[in-house]
Amino acid sequence: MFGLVNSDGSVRDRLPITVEDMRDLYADMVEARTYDEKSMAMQRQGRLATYAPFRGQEAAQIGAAAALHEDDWVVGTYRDAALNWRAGYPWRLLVLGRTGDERGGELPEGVNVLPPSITVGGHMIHAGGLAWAEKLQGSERIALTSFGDGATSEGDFHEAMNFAAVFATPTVFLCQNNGYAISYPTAEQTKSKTIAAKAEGYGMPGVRVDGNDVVGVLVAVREAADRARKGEGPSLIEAVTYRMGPHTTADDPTRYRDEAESRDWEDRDPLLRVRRLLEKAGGWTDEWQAELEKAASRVIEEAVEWAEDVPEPTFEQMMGRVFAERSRSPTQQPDGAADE
Amino acid sequence: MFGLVNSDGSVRDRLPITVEDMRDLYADMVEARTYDEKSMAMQRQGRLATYAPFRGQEAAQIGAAAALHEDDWVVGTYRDAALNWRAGYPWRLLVLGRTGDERGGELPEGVNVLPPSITVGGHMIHAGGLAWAEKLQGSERIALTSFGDGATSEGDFHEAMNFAAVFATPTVFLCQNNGYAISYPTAEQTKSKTIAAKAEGYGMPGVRVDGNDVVGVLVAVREAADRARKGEGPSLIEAVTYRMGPHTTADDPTRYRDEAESRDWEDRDPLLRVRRLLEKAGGWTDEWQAELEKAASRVIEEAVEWAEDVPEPTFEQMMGRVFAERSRSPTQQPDGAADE
Amino acid sequence: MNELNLAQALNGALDTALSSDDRVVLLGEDIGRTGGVFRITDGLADKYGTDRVFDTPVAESGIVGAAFGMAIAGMRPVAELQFMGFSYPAYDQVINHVARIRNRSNHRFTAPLVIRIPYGGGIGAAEHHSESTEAIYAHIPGVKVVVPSTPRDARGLLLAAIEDPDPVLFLEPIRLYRAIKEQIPEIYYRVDIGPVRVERQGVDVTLFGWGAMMKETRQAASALEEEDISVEVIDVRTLTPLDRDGIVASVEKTGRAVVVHEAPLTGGFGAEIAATIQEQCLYSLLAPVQRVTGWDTVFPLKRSEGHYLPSVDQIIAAARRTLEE
Amino acid sequence: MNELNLAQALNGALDTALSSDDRVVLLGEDIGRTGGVFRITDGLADKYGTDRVFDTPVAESGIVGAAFGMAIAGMRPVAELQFMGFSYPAYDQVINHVARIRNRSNHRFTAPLVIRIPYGGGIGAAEHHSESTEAIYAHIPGVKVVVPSTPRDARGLLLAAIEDPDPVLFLEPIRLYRAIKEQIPEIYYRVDIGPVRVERQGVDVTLFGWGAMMKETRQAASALEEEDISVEVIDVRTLTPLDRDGIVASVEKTGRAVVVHEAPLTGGFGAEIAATIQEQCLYSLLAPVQRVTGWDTVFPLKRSEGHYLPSVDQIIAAARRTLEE
Ligand SMILES: Cc1ncc(C[n+]2csc(CCOP(=O)(O)OP(=O)(O)O)c2C)c(N)n1
Ligand SMILES: Cc1ncc(C[n+]2csc(CCOP(=O)(O)OP(=O)(O)O)c2C)c(N)n1
Ligand SMILES: [Mg+2]
Ligand SMILES: [Mg+2]
Repeated sequence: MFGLVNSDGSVRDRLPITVEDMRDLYADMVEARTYDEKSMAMQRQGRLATYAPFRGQEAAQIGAAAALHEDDWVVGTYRDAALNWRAGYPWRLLVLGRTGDERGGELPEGVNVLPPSITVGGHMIHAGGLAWAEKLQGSERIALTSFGDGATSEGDFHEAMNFAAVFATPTVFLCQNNGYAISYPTAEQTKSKTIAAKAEGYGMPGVRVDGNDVVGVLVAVREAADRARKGEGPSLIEAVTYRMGPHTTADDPTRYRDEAESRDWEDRDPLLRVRRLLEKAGGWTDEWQAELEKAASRVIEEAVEWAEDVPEPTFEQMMGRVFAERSRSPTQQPDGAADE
Repeated sequence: MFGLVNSDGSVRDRLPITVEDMRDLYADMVEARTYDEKSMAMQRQGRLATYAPFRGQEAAQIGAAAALHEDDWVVGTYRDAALNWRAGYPWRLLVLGRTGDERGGELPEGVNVLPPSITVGGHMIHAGGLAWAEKLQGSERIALTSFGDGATSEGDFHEAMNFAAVFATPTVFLCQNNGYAISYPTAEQTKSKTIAAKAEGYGMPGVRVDGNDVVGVLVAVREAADRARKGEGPSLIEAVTYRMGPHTTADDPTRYRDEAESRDWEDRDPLLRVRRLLEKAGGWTDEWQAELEKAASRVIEEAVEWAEDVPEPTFEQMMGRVFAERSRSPTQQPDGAADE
Repeated sequence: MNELNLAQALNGALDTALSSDDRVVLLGEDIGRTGGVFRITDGLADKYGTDRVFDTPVAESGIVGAAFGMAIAGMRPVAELQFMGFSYPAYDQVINHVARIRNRSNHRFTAPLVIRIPYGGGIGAAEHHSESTEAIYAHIPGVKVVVPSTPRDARGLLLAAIEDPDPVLFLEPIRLYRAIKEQIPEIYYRVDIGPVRVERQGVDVTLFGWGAMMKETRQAASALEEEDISVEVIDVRTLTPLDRDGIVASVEKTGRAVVVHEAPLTGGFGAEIAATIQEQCLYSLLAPVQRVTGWDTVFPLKRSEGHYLPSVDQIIAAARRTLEE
Repeated sequence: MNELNLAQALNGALDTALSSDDRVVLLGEDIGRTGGVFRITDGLADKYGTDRVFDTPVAESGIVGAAFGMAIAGMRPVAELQFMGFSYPAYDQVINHVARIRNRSNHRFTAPLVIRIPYGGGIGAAEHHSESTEAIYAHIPGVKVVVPSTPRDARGLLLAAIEDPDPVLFLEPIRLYRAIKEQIPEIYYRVDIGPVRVERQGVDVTLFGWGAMMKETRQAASALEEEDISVEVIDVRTLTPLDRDGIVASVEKTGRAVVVHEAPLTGGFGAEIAATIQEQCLYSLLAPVQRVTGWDTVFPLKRSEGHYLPSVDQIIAAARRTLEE
């Protein structure tokens, strides 16, 4: 398994990035975790609809996004808030979406991130189509799609991989193998030795990377992105990580996994690892940590405030986004409720 | 690529079957080709609906069926008449089906062949389910599913392979790679080096066999069937062959392939190969060939006569096979046509 | 007798089916270890073992296609799809294979399987978790579509579905899973697939509903009765085969009808019922059949659910409209 | 002007679209080298190159999902699915993504793509090659469903569909591809998506149809006119958004209506039209709206097609029934 930084913060190989860049990545991971924790708390207070935490997967998501260009396409899932944010999706819109408001999906112009996919499978194909269009239109843009280990069992994974390979579209397939699809362990999901090994069947490169090593992920995704941009086609990256929290706020992981296993992964926490590395390099202090946390809290609080201030959605808004033109007026619904 | 008999009838290795058995296989292949030719002719006369010829694929189909037990499940496609017949599907019902009559799908009790699947993809999953049920019920029965190179691009191929592997169902996946999916060549269908290589991604064995070598196919399928029966799970076999005719009677292959290519495959004709082998072994004569052809013609003629004698299907028959009980009477359709 | 809610009644029915028929197996995503996202299969993997109750990979076409194969080979699989919004990858299996093998083989092979699908909105869930697309299933010849709205019906209809020689789509109203309790016999009993259930008799107007919308429909009926309007309430229960006779008989009596569903209006199953009524008893109709339905838009997220779902007031208003004319 | 059949008109429309808009690309199984199983894309790969006209792997979800991505990224893909019976593996893409991205992103991302689907029976084809399941698509908010029945409409509607800012399912009646010729302007013209087309004016009864069944509908109208019955014939053309006003206006005039489609009765789109008519003009209705449809069974193979497809006589009989009452 590819990787550059070990759990204890020691380094396997010369790192291709500076300590300053490491600090930036770390700051991003702290900000993402702050959002994650805040969201869990808000959901418990009834302020958000069901929430799917990404705790433990920050390295995979921040590392991947950091490897992309600003205008690349990103097509991820309900668990990819950190990835999406780092690729340009404002926190305030992510929060708004989670309160149960479609306006959270209205990305700013120039941010080429699709609103999170809730179905697992279908969205991977979209990344192939987006990348294909960019290639045909002669742009440099590529598309990255993120999905879980469970999603690799859907037929759409197969069709997405095959299409991308056949048309040599500039697509990066990033699987965050976090050990579970809700309650179902990866070891049962497939009898393939690894998920990366599935790439072979499509004639594309497959790489297995330590998904809790932000630098390892960054490097792996950058290589895949470079290949894509050079016209060498798609790649599959399996980032091996762990979902430290429940599947969603509605889930109870004690029904299907050992506390011991989860505890085991705590030492492999992706934030801890960077912190240890930075400590060794003299790039981390208690004060800085406190500063980061405070700054992150403020940013997230602001996003939450903004989102919670958005006026209640109206009936007209609900009806007004089916088509470009509002082609069916509510009065065509003969129950008379249009008067509401 | 695995194989035992070369195009010129020479043998690569000691054959695991007797000359007598070879002669039987040859006789079956002649009978199948007679059916195929007769069907093409009948379709041109308007006596059959569209027909999909299997010319060139007799070795793959007869070899595979010969490796099965009488009561194993077989789940194939519109192009698998030879496979289905050898597995127990009477010619007369195959002909009846091709005239456009659902009663052609009413297999005799004890024959565990499903009526041919017209959609490509979905049926492979069924073979997994059938095999799984047999395993759960403690039977020795296995299921073989046959499909084309094109079908391997469907999401259902992936789901079928994965399910079979995960539940270690006794299933044999037989891909007849005949070079084309209608007009689309296999080389474009996937960037995988081979179709057999796709097995790896599911943690199951994949074998590539010369699909025009009936003994090679027989041996490969028998090994896979043995594994399955022993509880060792599914396998994928890629039988490399060639569709010598058009996709169907509605297709014009000159639009997409070279005459030269087709001519090239004529020398690799699976029947010719066995004949050459038998000639060398003293097991073939002109008279015997004439006898075989005559016998086959008679058998097929009889099947055709039988099928064409089946009375026109009635309205009641059409309505009577939706459910076990005829739960919706035609008079419930308010257009009054029930009086017809 | 046991006082059970709809979820418990379903769990009990599956338990009964597993214990009384060896051919019954359950399969679906997360139905084993966790007992399903709605806990409908809770405890059954422990009780019957992982050779009867299977967690599967995340692959809906695979689940239905595998269940289909198992059914042909003599078993009685009960598959769960996690939410109706995730049922579509299996749509091809349902319409092209499950619904057709009897026809394709002229009765030689059959597919007696049940596909359980939690459906409907009202719980503030994420996108795709609130679907009510029964109409796209009720248009398929060869599958039966059943929707219980009470614990008692839930048990009886599910046992009937598992026994049925043909495939049954069993739609479970999510927001009723834990909404009402009812005394339920512990014995093995069936509720016939087909007939509507006249839940309340009346002579002025008939309200037709099914599944989760029965709650609002009942409330509307009670409110109308307080104004001395005599309301007949019919739980359609089985969408296909549709009990046209039962529907028509009621409207011939009342002369007025309101059909309630939460799916969008256009092409919803309410259209079939309204079309049938006008076909078969136009001259008894005192007013147009009213449809009270969801809007022709994507089922919205939490904050807009109130705009979308048909309300008790809308049903009352529709009933009044039929009475005014 | 050019005398063209429906297939040629579609080929011409695609040609025009490819030449007038660089963003237009075509993709689908066998559409390049062979020009599609119905030759609708004949010659276009040669003319525009394999960077505009793509043969794809056999994977319908892949085709629609890729077209969807391309549309979001600014192109105007026109996907072909080979037969309606093979469209279901892409149903999830259509209902869960294509129809929803505008809603999900509050107009920020849109999917202006066209999915062309040959549909309908009558050519004695194999199983799954005769489907007419428009109802399952017309129930999806967020996609438009268009069905031409004449060469002139085919060209104009297809060009309008390709220009449309929203996804359009474009259903092509297989048995009309080469059935009729019509003079067609070679210029770029659009036929609006939405309005029904009143094909023949009359005052006694309205016949509603679309797609392939328009042929029998027209024949029935001619036969009825010979008996001095004045028949209005309406080609619905666009199933969603449905032109309810156009439908109602006609029935308010004639007081009698027959809806014709070849899909099974139960849950077919005819139900929506019948339901709408009784809702909006019950008091103008002189007789129940009649539905002349396929039967509630699997579309049969060649030898039974005659039992299944609605006939001219059935349409005439239904119209007579409305006149007798
Ligand atoms: C098509 C589809 N089927 C089922 C679901 C229900 N579901 C939601 S999350 C999930 C597990 C996905 O696991 P994985 O892909 O590993 O992603 P993770 O949640 O671990 O990030 C399932 C089955 C879904 N969202 N979409
Ligand atoms: C789901 C589905 N999509 C499309 C088709 C149309 N179709 C019929 S045969 C065929 C090609 C299949 O090629 P392959 O799997 O290689 O089988 P072969 O015909 O070569 O035996 C296609 C695309 C179909 N039958 N089913
Ligand atoms: Mg996972
Ligand atoms: Mg092939």
